[in-house]
Amino acid sequence: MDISLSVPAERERLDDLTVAIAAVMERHAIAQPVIDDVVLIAEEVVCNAADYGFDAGQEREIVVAIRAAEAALHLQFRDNGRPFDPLAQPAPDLDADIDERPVGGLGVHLVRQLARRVDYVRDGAYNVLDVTLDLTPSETGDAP
Amino acid sequence: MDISLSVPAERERLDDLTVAIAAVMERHAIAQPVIDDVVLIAEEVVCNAADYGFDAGQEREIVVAIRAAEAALHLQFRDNGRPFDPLAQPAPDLDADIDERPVGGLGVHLVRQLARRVDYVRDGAYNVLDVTLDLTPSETGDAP
Amino acid sequence: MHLEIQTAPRSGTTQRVALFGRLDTHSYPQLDAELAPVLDGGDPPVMSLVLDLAGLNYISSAGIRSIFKARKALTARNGKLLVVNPQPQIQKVFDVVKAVPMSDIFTSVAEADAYLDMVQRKVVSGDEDE
Amino acid sequence: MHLEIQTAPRSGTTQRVALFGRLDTHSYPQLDAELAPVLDGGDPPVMSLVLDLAGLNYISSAGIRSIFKARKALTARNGKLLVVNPQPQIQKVFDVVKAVPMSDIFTSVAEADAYLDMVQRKVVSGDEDE
Ligand SMILES: Nc1ncnc2c1ncn2[C@@H]1O[C@H](COP(=O)(O)OP(=O)(O)O)[C@@H](O)[C@H]1O
Ligand SMILES: Nc1ncnc2c1ncn2[C@@H]1O[C@H](COP(=O)(O)OP(=O)(O)O)[C@@H](O)[C@H]1O
Repeated sequence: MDISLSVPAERERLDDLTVAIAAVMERHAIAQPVIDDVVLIAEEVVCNAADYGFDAGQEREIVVAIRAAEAALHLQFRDNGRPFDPLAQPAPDLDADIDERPVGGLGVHLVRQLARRVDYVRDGAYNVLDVTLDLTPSETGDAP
Repeated sequence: MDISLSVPAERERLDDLTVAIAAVMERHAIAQPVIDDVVLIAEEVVCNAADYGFDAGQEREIVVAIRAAEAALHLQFRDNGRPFDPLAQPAPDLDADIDERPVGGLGVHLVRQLARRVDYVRDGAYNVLDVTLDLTPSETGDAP
Repeated sequence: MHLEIQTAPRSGTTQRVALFGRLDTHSYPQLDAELAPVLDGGDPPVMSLVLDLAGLNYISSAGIRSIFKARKALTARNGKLLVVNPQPQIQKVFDVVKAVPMSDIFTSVAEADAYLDMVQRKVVSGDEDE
Repeated sequence: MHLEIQTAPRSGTTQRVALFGRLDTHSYPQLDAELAPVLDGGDPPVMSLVLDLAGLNYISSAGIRSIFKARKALTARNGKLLVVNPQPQIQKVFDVVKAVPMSDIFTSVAEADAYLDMVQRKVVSGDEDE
């Protein structure tokens, strides 16, 4: 599996992206819980880029690359939005009284928790977010 | 619908591409015969690029962009293979005695016949093939 | 293909709402709209909202936010939000963001009803803990 | 999920082969391999190959090439390749590339069999046109 998909960074394009990603992962017999995690991560990252990443009128693009290798699934998100390092965000205080907690601010936390590993770099005009997830050994990622 | 997908230009990657394309078109309620045509066109173009387009060892990439607009579906194929203009190929002589005809040479012809329109340009290091297909009016290409 | 919501007839101060499909960035406004009258109150106001998630296949942070908002509206008037039968993906997301206390998650509607009955009896007989 | 091939027991000099799924750039070698012994002959050699395409959903130029090759091998020994029940996508591709003469395409196996019987009778009674 070695495919990359690109859409305008707008909420309306999210489902084209996730439907395509899910279809490819199904073809490679990736387990449903992993597909769910990937779709969730894509939703969080793409919606954040769409909501916060761009000035009005700016050309907005986001690319997701998926690669399976060994027992890992590698996702890379690349967008041309304003510099944003999600790893520099403070984690939400989940141990605070549940009724006092803010209702939002959970997306970045979810991405970090579901992934085995997340790396961020700013590469020229691009935010590049590398997200690695675990695959069980039976998910080869190399369908016939 | 406005998505582009990129894979290494190798036969083994063809199905990832077509499965993803088909899933997106299904989401937009594109009719099955149109999906079949798009998958067929993708197979012909990608296999030709994989088989004839590259020197051994060359980095090989092919990108397919899909956009629906008005009553048309626009496909664009872009590869970094050797310059090849399919529109400059002579059409196969289909009226020759069927038993005398060569068994191959039908891929490019199929692409040209199934499309409403095909345009080719060489853009720097890239072959760019624009293929337009008809959509019936009910296929909006703009799923919710 | 997205979110379907079934709101049961109200039973006393308890309201049951069943969700099917996907609760995500596209569909959460649908849930917010459906829950608005429930959370607004009525006379007497709804005190227990039971969310039946057996048919929900997927939730994202946008969906969590909606449930969280509902929970806050209820706890502000000493009401309760209970969650029934979350599927594995939902449970996992709930766990990661601690969206609902473990003690408010039940594996069946019957179990949630029994719990609410018990709380109700405590209130009526005046021996509630707090 | 790709191509499935069912080769019926041979009946005289007629061989029926049914295809299911997709005949494309990945699966055509499977068909070539399955047809090789049929086209090689046997004693007496197969003279009529009936391809039942009712279950075939998709064909590309690679699949056409395989069928074309089979047709050539048969006509070289005055044999015939008949096609039965092509689905719309298949028929459309056949039409575009003129893969098989219209007169060799039938809408049912029974129709193809009746045609072969008729040809057979002509051959036996010696009044074939050519
Ligand atoms: N791509 C981005 N560009 C700029 N700011 C962002 C981006 N993504 C997230 N943020 C900021 O980080 C905050 C936390 O995001 P998140 O954890 O997804 O929660 P929420 O979207 O609910 O606020 C956002 O409120 C926003 O201020
Ligand atoms: N991308 C390409 N680069 C270079 N040559 C090509 C390319 N695509 C097709 N060709 C040439 O055009 C010919 C016709 O292609 P096609 O119609 O697909 O039939 P076939 O692949 O069966 O030969 C090929 O045999 C090849 O020589």
